[in-house]
Amino acid sequence: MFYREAGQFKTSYAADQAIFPILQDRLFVIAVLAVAYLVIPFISTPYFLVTIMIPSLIFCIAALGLNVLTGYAGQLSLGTGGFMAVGAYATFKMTTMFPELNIVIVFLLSGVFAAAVGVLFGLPSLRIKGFYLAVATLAAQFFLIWLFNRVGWFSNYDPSGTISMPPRDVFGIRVVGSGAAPEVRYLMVLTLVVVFCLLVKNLVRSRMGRTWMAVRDMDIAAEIIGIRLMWAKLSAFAISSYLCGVAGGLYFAVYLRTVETIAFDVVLSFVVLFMIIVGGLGSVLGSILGAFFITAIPVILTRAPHDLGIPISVDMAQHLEVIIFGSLIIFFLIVEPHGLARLWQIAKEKLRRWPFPY
Amino acid sequence: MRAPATEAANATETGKTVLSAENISLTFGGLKALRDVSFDVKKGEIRAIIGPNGAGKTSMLNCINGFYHPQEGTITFKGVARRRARPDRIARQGIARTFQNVALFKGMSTLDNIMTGRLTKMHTNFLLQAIYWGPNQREEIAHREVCERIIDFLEIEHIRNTPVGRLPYGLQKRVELARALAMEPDLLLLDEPMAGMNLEEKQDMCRFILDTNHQLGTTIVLIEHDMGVVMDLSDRVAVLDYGNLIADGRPDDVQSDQRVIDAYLGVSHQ
Amino acid sequence: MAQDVPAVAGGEDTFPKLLLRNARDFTSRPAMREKDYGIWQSWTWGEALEEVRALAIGLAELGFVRGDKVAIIGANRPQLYWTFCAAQSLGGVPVPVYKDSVAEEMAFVLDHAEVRFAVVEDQEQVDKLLLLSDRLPKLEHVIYKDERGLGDYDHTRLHAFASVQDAGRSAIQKDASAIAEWEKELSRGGPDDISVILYTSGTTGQSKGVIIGSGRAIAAARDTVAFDKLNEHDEALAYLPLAWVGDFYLNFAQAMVAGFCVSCPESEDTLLQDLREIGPTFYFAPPRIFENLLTTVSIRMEDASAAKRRMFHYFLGVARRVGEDILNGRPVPLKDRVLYGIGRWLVYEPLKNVLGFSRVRVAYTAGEAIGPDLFAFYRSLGMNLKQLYGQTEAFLYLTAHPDGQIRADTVGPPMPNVELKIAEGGEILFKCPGMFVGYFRDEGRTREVLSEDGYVKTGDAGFFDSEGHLRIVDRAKDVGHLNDGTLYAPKYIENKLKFFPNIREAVAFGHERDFVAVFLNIDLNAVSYWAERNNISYGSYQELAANPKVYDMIEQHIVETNQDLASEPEMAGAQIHRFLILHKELDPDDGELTRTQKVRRGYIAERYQPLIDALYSGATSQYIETEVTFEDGRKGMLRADVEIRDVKTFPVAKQKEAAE
Amino acid sequence: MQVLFDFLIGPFFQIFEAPIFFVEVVIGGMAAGIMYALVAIGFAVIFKASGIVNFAQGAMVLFAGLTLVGFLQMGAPLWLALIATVVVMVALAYAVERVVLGPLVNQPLIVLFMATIGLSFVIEGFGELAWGSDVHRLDVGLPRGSFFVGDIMIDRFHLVAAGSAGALVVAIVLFMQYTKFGRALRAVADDHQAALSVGIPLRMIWVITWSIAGVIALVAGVMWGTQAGIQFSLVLIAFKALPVLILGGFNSITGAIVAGLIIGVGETVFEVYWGQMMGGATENWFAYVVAMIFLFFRPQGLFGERIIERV
Repeated sequence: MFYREAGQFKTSYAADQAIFPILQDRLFVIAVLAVAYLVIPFISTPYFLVTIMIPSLIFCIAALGLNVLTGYAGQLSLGTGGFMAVGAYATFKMTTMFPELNIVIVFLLSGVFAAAVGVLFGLPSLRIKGFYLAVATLAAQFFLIWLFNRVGWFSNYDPSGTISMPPRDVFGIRVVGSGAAPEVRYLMVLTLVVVFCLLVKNLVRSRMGRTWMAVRDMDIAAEIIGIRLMWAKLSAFAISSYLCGVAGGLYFAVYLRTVETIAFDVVLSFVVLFMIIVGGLGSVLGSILGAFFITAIPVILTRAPHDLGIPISVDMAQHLEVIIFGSLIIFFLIVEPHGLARLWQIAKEKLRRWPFPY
Repeated sequence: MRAPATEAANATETGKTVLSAENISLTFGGLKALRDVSFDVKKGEIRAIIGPNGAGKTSMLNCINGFYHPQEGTITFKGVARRRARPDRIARQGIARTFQNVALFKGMSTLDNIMTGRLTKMHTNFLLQAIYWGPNQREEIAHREVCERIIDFLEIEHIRNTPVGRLPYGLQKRVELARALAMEPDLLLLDEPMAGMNLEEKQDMCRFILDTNHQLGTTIVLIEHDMGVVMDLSDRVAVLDYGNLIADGRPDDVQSDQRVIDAYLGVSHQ
Repeated sequence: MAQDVPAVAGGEDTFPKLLLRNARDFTSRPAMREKDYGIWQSWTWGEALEEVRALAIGLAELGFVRGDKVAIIGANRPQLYWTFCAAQSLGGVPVPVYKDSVAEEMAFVLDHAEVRFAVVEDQEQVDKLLLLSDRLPKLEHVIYKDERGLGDYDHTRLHAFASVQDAGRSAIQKDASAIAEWEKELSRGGPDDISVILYTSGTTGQSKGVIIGSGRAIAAARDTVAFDKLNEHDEALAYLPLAWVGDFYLNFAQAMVAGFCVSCPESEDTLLQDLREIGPTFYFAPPRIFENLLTTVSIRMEDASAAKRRMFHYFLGVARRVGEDILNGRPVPLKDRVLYGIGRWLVYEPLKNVLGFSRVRVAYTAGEAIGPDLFAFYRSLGMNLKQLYGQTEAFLYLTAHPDGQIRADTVGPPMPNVELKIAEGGEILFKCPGMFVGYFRDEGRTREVLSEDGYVKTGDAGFFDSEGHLRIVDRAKDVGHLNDGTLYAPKYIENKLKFFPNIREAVAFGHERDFVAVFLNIDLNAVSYWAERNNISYGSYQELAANPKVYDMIEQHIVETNQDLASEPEMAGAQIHRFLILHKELDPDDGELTRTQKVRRGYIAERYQPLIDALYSGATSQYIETEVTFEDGRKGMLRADVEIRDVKTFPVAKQKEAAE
Repeated sequence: MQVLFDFLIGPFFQIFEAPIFFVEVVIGGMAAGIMYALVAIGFAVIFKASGIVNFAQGAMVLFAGLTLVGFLQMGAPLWLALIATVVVMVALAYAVERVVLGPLVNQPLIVLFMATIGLSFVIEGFGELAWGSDVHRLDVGLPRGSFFVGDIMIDRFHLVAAGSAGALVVAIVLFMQYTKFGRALRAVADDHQAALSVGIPLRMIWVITWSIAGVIALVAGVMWGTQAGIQFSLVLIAFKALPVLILGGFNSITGAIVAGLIIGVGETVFEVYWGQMMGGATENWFAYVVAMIFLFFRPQGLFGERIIERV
């Protein structure tokens, strides 16, 4: 009912292939960004920023990464946690080795290490598919965690294997470490998310994205149109792990600030997997929605009871949380396998056709 | 005023050989799918392979585009002999194909499916793709234009943005052909392009195959059960039976060939 | 709008000259668009000039000379529009032909117009022409736009549009003076050139080639462009048949004068989609199309959720109640204003958007009478829909609604510079700027239509109402008189009746009788729906038609009609005194209707003689046997006692109250 | 140089120096392997019948264990608790079929796999919700302590574990061979039409398979519980069953056992002789890495059928 598409015709392929071909959508996105940048940092409490916004945004990047691999290229991975860990430890090592290096650059570089590792553990995907591959990626998960846990060098020989983020400034502003204002951290992460969303969106609507989707939908057909499966799959692993790596770095440096390897165990892999299932496989929007949804749920579940004044023990809440998590996954797989993103799509179509049903 | 098909045929008979398969033998475990089959395809002709079910027609195509690697015999394409080449290599050399049961990318729209046919011809690196604007966009648009020509050629404008999964079978086949054409192949393999189509759809498909051959000058090898179609379309017909090549020549000659008749009667009960 | 001053005041007297002007004044503004290869391919006026020039010079290369006729056959395509202009620029005459006309017809037109060239859209047309080639000795060159499937045709007399243009371009390449040459040739053109010959499929006999002079055509176009304040920022969608005066007028003449952009849809099946994408600001459609749109709207709404449906109909109700008034700036209670505001946001704007009417500034309908409800529906949505009345011989516009004085039941006052007068017997005569020069190679019939004082006979009967709006009554030849001499126009009455959804067909009688009486057919869908809601059970059309409740309802309608007629002094005398509902639906299979669903008054009159007698004998019912043909072709006898009713009539209103 | 020696040669010296110890290590590994096998068999059964990789098997082990403990804590005698637990597991199987498998029936297997991931969360959360999440001791009176064969010390419990695993396999094999259901199951494994022709509705078959898997889970639960106590870590330990399956090939029960043993022994030996040098706890990943490398060369596993792709 908000759409006025009459007269919005395309006279060039460039316009026709735009990310948001419809004027109203462009306006909406601009509005959202405006709110994210100009309103949220100033009206919301530090608690809200730190417990919801920052982690959600960080997970956006991780989900984006996994979605590239699983949603677009169709390669199921349970190694996300491991790849995020690579990013985290890379960040830690780099910033402790070269304190002068701009932290943003550090984040971006740490992704590169993750990408390399990702490609290594992606090799099996050349021979195996689906569930088998999932198990192979578990190898990455468990091996990497073990590695960082056991090899002191990674944690600068901290007895407990814990790493914590030293403070770093960008242009004289404290962005990470003790004394970094939540607003600043939020804005930095937000910017990274916006950038990566754009980049990934561009990738998936270009040759690379089509290559991945072709492999996902039918690898045999992909081969006969000249796609090199190896190249396609490994590129997906590389880019996916890169994003997970960056996310891992942020997860450690901006969100937790002090982590033990356990923070990156297999549960994290599942959480991210859930994000893209609930959010929507093969959809950038889905990654974002899923990330916020899954991050928000625990917070809400833990707060809701006492906000509603229902007496409920903490671990009771935890169990409920776990159950609701699982149920959501099943629910979405059954009801809307394409997740929140699809629901959004449907709603949008309804508005476009309004007042008609079809 | 339309040039009679025979003329076109004569014109192409003289064309030089694009692909030749010599003494191809293919076996799965014990089962012999192809027994010492030899045949060639000349430039610009429409070449039909016919034969009863399980005669090894599809296996032949699979050998040509590299799914199967015949134990014996060599396939020479554009003068280059090859053994054990991967399908994607062969695709890049200029052989495209469609499948008996459509092999489209179900998750993508018609347009994207056709665009995948251009993948091997796109070259911007992934960084440029991530940035999109600039070289990548120019490339995207250039190839989109090619695909739009093909869409127009096969008259599928109205389904341009429909996910192929939702299309009726007949149209899916057409989209698959479109994807193959997008590869601008020198040799096009069609595996039963008209299977499961109604009469009208068949006529359309015939028209498209002929137009492809006449206007784009694409060399075509096709497997088809509908005899009428084969006889109208093809310049030369090869007949397989139980993995053996039992006849090869102009449609009318083949039609009257005793062994062919036997072969068909022989399997009529199947 | 400063920009359109030149458009109105410029001195150009041929279309090619206008093209030059547009290319100069609106160089980079869009002139034409076509949905092709998935996007709207566009040409600016500058590019359009280049295309036309290349084509013209190419044609000249083929030996096209002043006075040559070129047939233009096909759907709305930029290339074909350019052909008009290219031909005119060489002093040639474009002759558009209906693309779906049968070979016979086409042969006649092409032969009669002595065309040497034909520019056609695609293989289909080429094949048609090749078929006729031996009957068209004068036809030398056939140029086709769409090369598909024509690859291996013999090209001695066949040319691809592109190749002709290329010839032209290379000629320019060879020697640039070619352009100057062409412009010189172009400038030789003047107001007395024939700008187009439009063949009208006359209701009787062979079709006539209406000659439109270029000076007059442009003069007429200028008036209307000024009248509706059209300018180069407007958008129009070209989907009407090329050969129809309307298309040439709206999408060529007016576009040339005003410099607005004309867009060509991808194909007939994508028309609605394309309409929606373009969202024209200037739109013309015959009532039929508006009717179909409304039907699809209601059908699609049927599948909506109950709540949504209620909302939808509620707000349409609001619009029907106050929409017109609000748009015409009449006082409306605040509550309604607010409601209308909400409705605009919830229903009207979205609806217009889905239909593609969001941006419409001026919309016209013409051709046949439009139902008041239908008309009101679009008006009340806030769409500036108007009616016009015109003719090929007049180069379209004779009358039209000025903004602000819109009435469903009139076609508006005469356009500026148009002289109208009503001959005794009610026939409308006109003199106007765009008036035709004559019928091509047909002196005889030209003389027929011209009155001795130089007016053109329209063949339509009508009258001016108290506000000076013209009302079309009927074809002049059908207009009759009651015995007391009052004017009686069957079609006029029938239309009024047919605007009631419940009435499918009406056949009025009264010529040389004492009063008007009518046969009716009820609309089975509408009435059966009504019957359900009023739980009336029935087995067949015949049963339903004979139902007294139905009679009551229909009687109501007729009473309303009489009221309406009474308010029009000229018509008041011809109110309906008696009516009956026929026991069967009028049916082409029984020869009662033409295949195009027009009633055959004469045949019906003799077939139902007894009923007519009964109508005038004062009987209240009449037994009749009718032979009918069933779908499967079997014949059968239908017997019925048909009820006949008298209807209340009204005294002639002195002067009519404000238009509502 | 020294490093190379330590890695490539050193350990073997150690082995030859203390063969007894080595044997004990191997036996310990076998014991662990049998445990993995117990879980793996659960996977295998379901996979055989429906092609579904039931990720929730681990959670079912935990759940079964918790339920048993729960009943015991309620003071139910062992036999009753066991029966009750079996009943619960069957009920669970039924519920799963109704709620999860039924609606997802024609979905690609990978979707079902993900669904079972969700399922494992639900089951696990539910179990802990019902029975509490702290570690439960489980003692169903299985023999503890150890005895010597020659110089080799053997843990009685390990024998029991081995015995029950063997028994389980035999039971399943018999079931498959000699019962109508069993035949149906095998039929399903081949193709669903065949299954229907046997005259048993597909959904019924699924319920049964899942029930069997439930029972297996119970046994596994008892074993693990007795050894390590019932706790969340069971779910993670169940992860180990995945590489085992891959090694063994999904639909082969013998494969599961053999692979279980290989992995068990492999990781224990590796940990004891090599792991120390690498900081220990190598058993966390050994199994997966082995599986991964193995998959690379033989995607269909030790005993699985070759995967042929039709065009």
